[in-house]
Amino acid sequence: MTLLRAEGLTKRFVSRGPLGARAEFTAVDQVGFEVRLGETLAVVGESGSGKSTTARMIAKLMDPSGGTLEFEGEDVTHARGAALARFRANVQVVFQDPFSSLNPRHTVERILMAPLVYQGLAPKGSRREHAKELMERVGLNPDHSLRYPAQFSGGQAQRIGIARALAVNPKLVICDEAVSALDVSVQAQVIELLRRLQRESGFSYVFIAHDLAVVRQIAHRVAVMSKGRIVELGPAEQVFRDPQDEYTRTLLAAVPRIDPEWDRRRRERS
Amino acid sequence: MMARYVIGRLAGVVVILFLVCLFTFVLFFTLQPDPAVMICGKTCTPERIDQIRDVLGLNQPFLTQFLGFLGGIFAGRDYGEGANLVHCAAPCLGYSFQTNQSVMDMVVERLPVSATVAIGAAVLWLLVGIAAGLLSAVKEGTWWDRTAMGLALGGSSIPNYVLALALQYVLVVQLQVLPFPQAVAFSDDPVVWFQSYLMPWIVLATGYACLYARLTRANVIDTLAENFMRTARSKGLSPALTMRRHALRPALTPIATIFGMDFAALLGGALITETVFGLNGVGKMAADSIAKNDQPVIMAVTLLAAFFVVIGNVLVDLVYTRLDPRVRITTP
Amino acid sequence: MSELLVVEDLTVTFPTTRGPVDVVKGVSFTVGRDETVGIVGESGSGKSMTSLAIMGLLPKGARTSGSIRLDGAELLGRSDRELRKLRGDRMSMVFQDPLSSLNPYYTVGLQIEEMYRAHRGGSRKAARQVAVEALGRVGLPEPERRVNYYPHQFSGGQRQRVMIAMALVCEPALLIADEPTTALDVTVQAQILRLLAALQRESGTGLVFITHDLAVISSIATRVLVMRRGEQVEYGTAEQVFAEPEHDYTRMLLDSIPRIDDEVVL
Amino acid sequence: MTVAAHPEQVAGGAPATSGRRVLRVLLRDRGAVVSGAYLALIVLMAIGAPLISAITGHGPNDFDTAAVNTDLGGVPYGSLGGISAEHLLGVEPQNGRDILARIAYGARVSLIIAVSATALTTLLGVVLGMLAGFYQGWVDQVICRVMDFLMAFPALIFMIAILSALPQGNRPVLLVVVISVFGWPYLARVVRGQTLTLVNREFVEAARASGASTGQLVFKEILPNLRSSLIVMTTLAVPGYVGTEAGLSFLGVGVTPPTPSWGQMISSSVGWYVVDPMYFVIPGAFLFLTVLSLTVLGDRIRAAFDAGDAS
Amino acid sequence: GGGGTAPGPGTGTGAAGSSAAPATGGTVRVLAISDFSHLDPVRGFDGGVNNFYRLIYRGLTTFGAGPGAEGTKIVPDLATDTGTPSSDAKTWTFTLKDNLFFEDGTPITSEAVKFGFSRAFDPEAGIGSPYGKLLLDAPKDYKGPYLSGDLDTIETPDDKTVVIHLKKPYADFPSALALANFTPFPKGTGAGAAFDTKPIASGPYKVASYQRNASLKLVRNPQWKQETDQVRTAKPDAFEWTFGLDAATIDERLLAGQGTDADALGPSIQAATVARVQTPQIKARTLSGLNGCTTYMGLNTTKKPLNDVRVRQAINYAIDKDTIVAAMGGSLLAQKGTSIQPPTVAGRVDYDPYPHNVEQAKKLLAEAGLSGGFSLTLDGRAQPKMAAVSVAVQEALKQVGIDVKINNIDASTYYEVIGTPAKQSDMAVTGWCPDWASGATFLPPLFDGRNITAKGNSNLAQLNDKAINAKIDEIAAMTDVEQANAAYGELDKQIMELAPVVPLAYEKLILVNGANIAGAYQSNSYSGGVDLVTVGLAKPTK
Ligand SMILES: Nc1ncnc2c1ncn2[C@@H]1O[C@H](COP(=O)(O)OP(=O)(O)OP(=O)(O)O)[C@@H](O)[C@H]1O
Ligand SMILES: Nc1ncnc2c1ncn2[C@@H]1O[C@H](COP(=O)(O)OP(=O)(O)OP(=O)(O)O)[C@@H](O)[C@H]1O
Ligand SMILES: [Mg+2]
Ligand SMILES: [Mg+2]
Ligand code: NI
Repeated sequence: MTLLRAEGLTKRFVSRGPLGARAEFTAVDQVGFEVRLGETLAVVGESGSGKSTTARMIAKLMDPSGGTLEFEGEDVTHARGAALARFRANVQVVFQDPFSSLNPRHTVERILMAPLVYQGLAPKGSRREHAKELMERVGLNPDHSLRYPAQFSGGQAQRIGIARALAVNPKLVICDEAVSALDVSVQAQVIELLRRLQRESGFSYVFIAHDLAVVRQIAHRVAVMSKGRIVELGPAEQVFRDPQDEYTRTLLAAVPRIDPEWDRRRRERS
Repeated sequence: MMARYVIGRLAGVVVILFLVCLFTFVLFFTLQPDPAVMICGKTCTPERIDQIRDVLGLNQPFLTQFLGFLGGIFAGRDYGEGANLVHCAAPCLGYSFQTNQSVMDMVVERLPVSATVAIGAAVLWLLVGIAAGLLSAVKEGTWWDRTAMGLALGGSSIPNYVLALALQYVLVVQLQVLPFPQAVAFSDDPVVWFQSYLMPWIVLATGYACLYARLTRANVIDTLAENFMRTARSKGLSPALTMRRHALRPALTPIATIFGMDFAALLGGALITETVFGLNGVGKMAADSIAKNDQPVIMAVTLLAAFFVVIGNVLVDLVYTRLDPRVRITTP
Repeated sequence: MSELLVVEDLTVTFPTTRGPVDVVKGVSFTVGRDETVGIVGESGSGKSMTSLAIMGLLPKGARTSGSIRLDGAELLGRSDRELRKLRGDRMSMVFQDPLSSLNPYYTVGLQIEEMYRAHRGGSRKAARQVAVEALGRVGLPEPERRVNYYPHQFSGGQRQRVMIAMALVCEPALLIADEPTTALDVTVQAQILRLLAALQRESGTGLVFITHDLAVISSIATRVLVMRRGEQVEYGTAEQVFAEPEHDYTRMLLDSIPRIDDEVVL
Repeated sequence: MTVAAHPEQVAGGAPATSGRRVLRVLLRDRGAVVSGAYLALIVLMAIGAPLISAITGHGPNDFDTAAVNTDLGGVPYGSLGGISAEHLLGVEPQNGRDILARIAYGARVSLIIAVSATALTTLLGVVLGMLAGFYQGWVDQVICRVMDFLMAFPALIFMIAILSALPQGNRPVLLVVVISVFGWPYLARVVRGQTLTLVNREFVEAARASGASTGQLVFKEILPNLRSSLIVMTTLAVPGYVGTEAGLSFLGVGVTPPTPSWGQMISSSVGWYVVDPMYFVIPGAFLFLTVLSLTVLGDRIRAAFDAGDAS
Repeated sequence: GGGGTAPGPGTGTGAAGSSAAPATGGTVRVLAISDFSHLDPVRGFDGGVNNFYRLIYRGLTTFGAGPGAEGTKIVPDLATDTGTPSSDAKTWTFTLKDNLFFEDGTPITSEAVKFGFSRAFDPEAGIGSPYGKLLLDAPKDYKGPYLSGDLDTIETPDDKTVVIHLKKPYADFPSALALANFTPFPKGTGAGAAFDTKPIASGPYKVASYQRNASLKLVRNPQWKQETDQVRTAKPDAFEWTFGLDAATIDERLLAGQGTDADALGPSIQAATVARVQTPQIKARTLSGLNGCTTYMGLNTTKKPLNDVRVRQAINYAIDKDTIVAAMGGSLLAQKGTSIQPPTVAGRVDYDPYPHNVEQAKKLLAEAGLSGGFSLTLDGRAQPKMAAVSVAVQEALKQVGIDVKINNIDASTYYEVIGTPAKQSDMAVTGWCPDWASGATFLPPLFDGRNITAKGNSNLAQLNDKAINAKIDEIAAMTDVEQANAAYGELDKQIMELAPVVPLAYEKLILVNGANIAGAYQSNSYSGGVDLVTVGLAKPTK
């Protein structure tokens, strides 16, 4: 079943040159895809190719310059009021810049509870416990629930963002570089968490990432973006095994690998 | 888009000024604190009051008076009849009930004084306020910070009037480092001119400087905690540049807002300071006209002050979009 | 290989309501000229704090002990004034969170220029030219136009590249890069790594490279420092650390690397 | 559902609820305690004014011509403005009214007016300013034009005109209302400006994605970030409004004499600054200390909340 | 001719400042709070401006120059004597002196007198003293020379003779003529507001420069001849006013007396400054005396229970005048009020009908059946001194169980409110100054029941007592001014028996003059201000 469908999404930015010259820039150009219930759609691609912009549009944080957006079969392109609230309850976002997306004046506890409070969920009493539980889930020390964002490391802040998105049992989580600042072991934990939630509660993900290895692990389908367009979209296996587009192929070729010789030696030692 | 925005705002200014006129007129018309009685003084008879009202045009219906006033501004108007007829050219604000002077002339004569007071004080309070606030923020928690901020609080608790008199007593009477302020033009004697305006500047600037110092401090402290300040320091910029460019700019946005409002309001006259120091500015004119119920002058002062404040606000909004690139102009 | 940077027994302490907490505990390592030292480790293990300590930019209230020597001169305990001359010129840093680390009130052009001019002087125009070139070098399309953009007009990866361009503009002797390529796709990442390598070759820049991407480390670092909970758990040449890790944590880390070639079961 | 052991091992028990924790922090802070005590004292003084009068035997309006020298324009006898065992804080020149009694009674009027006017302007200024900055578009237009309109009036002139037209009624309430109506746009414009900057911040977007309603975005996400300016502007508004009340009272539209208020005391003292400086110093000091205490306490409360887990 | 009786207690204490006689030359400076209302004498009308008018204008008669009663005496000015009345005092004939010229060289003729007098009828200009229109006979719809032409009821048989016809007999006409309303001007001049900025002088000085609300400079008028003038000595070469100064600042400058402030005069100092003038050096240059006005509280006799004479008397007894004096700045700035007329008025009888007596007041209230107390509203002016007086009244009446509510009114609308019977409350505090020192301009305006008007009313008590009205008419008909003045003294007593007002205080002035000022004394005709026509500098610098 299709959870979310985007069609012809376009975003143009207007900027001004030094002489007041008006310049238009199409950041996202006629992008269309769908996300099915319980699946992970990974979006990979060039830096600056419009991934975050697309994510913002499908999260309804930015109005598209063109195109339509459907959620659970309902057109939400111009949703307002109750329809928008319903959409928000089901779609959560993890932002690319961890610190900027956390209110510097709120404690972690408050940040984590914000979605619950805003959506009027859960009784007040259990919220604090809930916050601590969320922190534990993403590998943070729950004793730090009264700290402010500035007192955390980059990776910790990113995990706060993830925990926040998971606070309300959404149907769709849009993860914009959600695990990029995590070391591999924590990353593995978080990815495992996401996958378990998908298995158990049927979460869907739009997973934007650069780390193709991670994408490989988590994605059902992969969309490859370049210069504002989707150049390739298909099942993960197929895209990784048999890339059709030139850009995809370049991308896959550029993935850095650890010297296999070192790997082998280590394996032997242990 | 910018041009359209500005034009739209200016149209708004006209509407607001019109409303201010109307409201003021209605207020004084309905309140009926009869200026004729004031002029008539003692041994006054009802006939004489009536006669004075007639001369001043107060016996006419509201609309006639209001339209006459508006007409005067845009097209000029005639007063009196026969040999007494005078034409008041546009923009005509009428004649003072008390002194018969053309209100426009009065305003034109006094505005430079108020502007001098306002500009001098503004320079002073911006320099002192922002510098003190910045220094306090950088030295947060030190004795300097505590002393400066304590002084700033104290300074804003002292009424201007007290400060003015005390300053005059100390500097002029006791220490004799300054003369009593005199009405001297800059071209006549720059030194005396400066000495005469120094105290008004200081008095007027004190309250604002205190507010600005505290605001600057609070905002700079907030900004210093931002990550981009760390970046600025990592670049090895001079502390002056780091502070001026990176810390002050975000802190200045609220200050720019209130500065626009404060300064514009001051052009409409600093009532108390001008009175204490005998400066013949718009503020003193306002005080006198209120005390004497001189309606044409009150109208003029109101309009003048309104004009500056509204224009000031437009400028503030324009500056704002410049100060923070993330803020986009919203067209009306 | 003469030593550019020597860090000895570095400890960083934060006061908290529950008493002081050491977030970096006795870390030691050296960086030679045109050498790359990779720092990897757990999230929150003190990597960023270590680099901030070197730059002398720790948050207010943090205390340090140990020794940090750049070109043989002790940095700890030096006045901000003296450090200022070194920062940006002799040592530069790429910060982890680019959006909040760039001043939203100014164009990126100005932010690069001012750094260049603070150390090299020259006219605004010349500095502008340098900025455009720097942006071009890190692979930003249309640098002439983008130089007038404000930070919020860039994508995450582009901002990261702006940060790198800025750090490199004075060709520092020591570059500390705190997760500089996390938001970059692999092709751009490769371009940046090549750029850094070239710089190292040309001006002998010493590089401290913090990342989670062990593959990247393995390809560029000569020595690797592994951190966990503020402690240094392993320090050695890349080959040694990757091929013969001493510590369980390092092994665990290496074992959990996701591999693109692995079979995945979803 | 626990994923992993805590990567960090910063020890410590469970944190207390923030309210109690803040209180504990405050109680350990000397500045906060002293300020709090002073404010409590003032409030007690205001409430217990009749008691003070009863104890000292001087009502706020009792003339004591024996305490002043009417041959010298009414200067109080004795040094320091007539401070004596009889009149603990001295007497007013001319009529010899007891300053202590007037300070105590004056605290009622001044504090009620200044504090409630501050509260009301802050409320109006913050709510309307944030809405304007947040919505932009026509909401902004409407609010901004109303602000322009209100600010365009030379406030004092119009307060006089309006107050003299209004029925006598309950003066303090009228004063508060009129002062606030003319006062809020000043704050609102600052708030609006800062809100304009903050709406575009990413954390606001994040909150929006979390499903925050407009009100929640505005008041829960943006408002805390305006705190610094707000604290400064509101604490400094208090002495400002004490002054405004005094000015209006002097122009005959404020509280009617003989009701004492600090502002009136200060403004009637100005002429006496050389002959009887204590007449100004005493009410001035009370006002200054009140504002200082409010500021210090405000600062410390904020610091205590901010301290979070670390200090 | 008119004249005055002995000065009351505390009147002008003689010359102060330098004991030397004023020398010729120099500039006398005057520090002033506000500008003159008008330079045109038919427009302006108040103590301060009249004193100044005498420097630039001359009339047929004027007040004498000297301290005490000398200053209220009527003496000839342009005329050779104080006029010759017809037997019914309805027609007055004056002869002009020789050698009189306006500043532009035009001779001052009977035509100029007629023209100047007729200007009072101009609807726009004639807003000053009302005496021209009240006294001079004129056609009913006469609207001044600019609109209606010559005023033919004033005869000018030749250049030197003026015959003036009055509406009704008026024995005190020479006194009225001393007011600036009756200033001659060259025929045809002064239309519009011309004289308000550049008047034509007939006195010893003329206007050299005038900046509204800022400064006014007078220099000698060469056309004025000392030998034609017995009153003005005109010693200084120039006068210079600085307007718009703050009262406290003026006090400070006068006390400091730095630089040119040594040549300065100023208004009365404030109560707060009084204690500082007690040093011998400053005291030596201080003048203190009455300003010739009475501060009183009107009791609205149309309101209950003030319509009961016993209540009004009780209030008179209850008020503690000492506290009133204290409120007005102490004994140096005010004196207890007893009778309605102040001590400077000719024919006034010094008596105290209602000495402070709380018991007596309570007794009277009990008789009126009001021992249980009641409340009254007092209209008070929102101005520090007046507010203090209101509070003092409130405190005093509290002692006898009267609860006074103060209705604080903005100074700019105060007179409108209390002068409108429909808006007036139970009581109001205000003051009255006579136009010249006689009961004629004091008691009738305040107590003639037929003068009560719906607007601009000055009979605050709204007293309309047949006996008093009759008495007023009787005195007005007297042709002997001294006899009339004495009769006003008795009328004062008669009115106070009805207690329609409470005389609170007689206001005093304390003038601190610059150290170089010589020949200064307070003029009882000009509200106790320093007589400008005789003052000068001891050592003129230039
Ligand atoms: N102001 C502070 N007060 C208290 N603790 C802090 C503060 N800032 C950082 N920390 C703690 O210091 C530890 C080290 O942080 P640091 O930023 O160096 O981690 P990191 O290794 O860079 O992690 P990441 O890879 O997630 O960026 C973290 O546990 C963090 O919570
Ligand atoms: N506010 C803006 N004004 C102008 N251009 C913008 C704005 N925001 C984004 N862009 C441009 O849109 C393009 C797409 O940006 P976007 O953030 O979507 O890229 P991305 O795919 O997320 O890249 P990355 O992987 O580097 O984060 C970029 O070239 C960027 O410069
Ligand atoms: Mg992105
Ligand atoms: Mg880090
Ligand atoms: Ni008078």
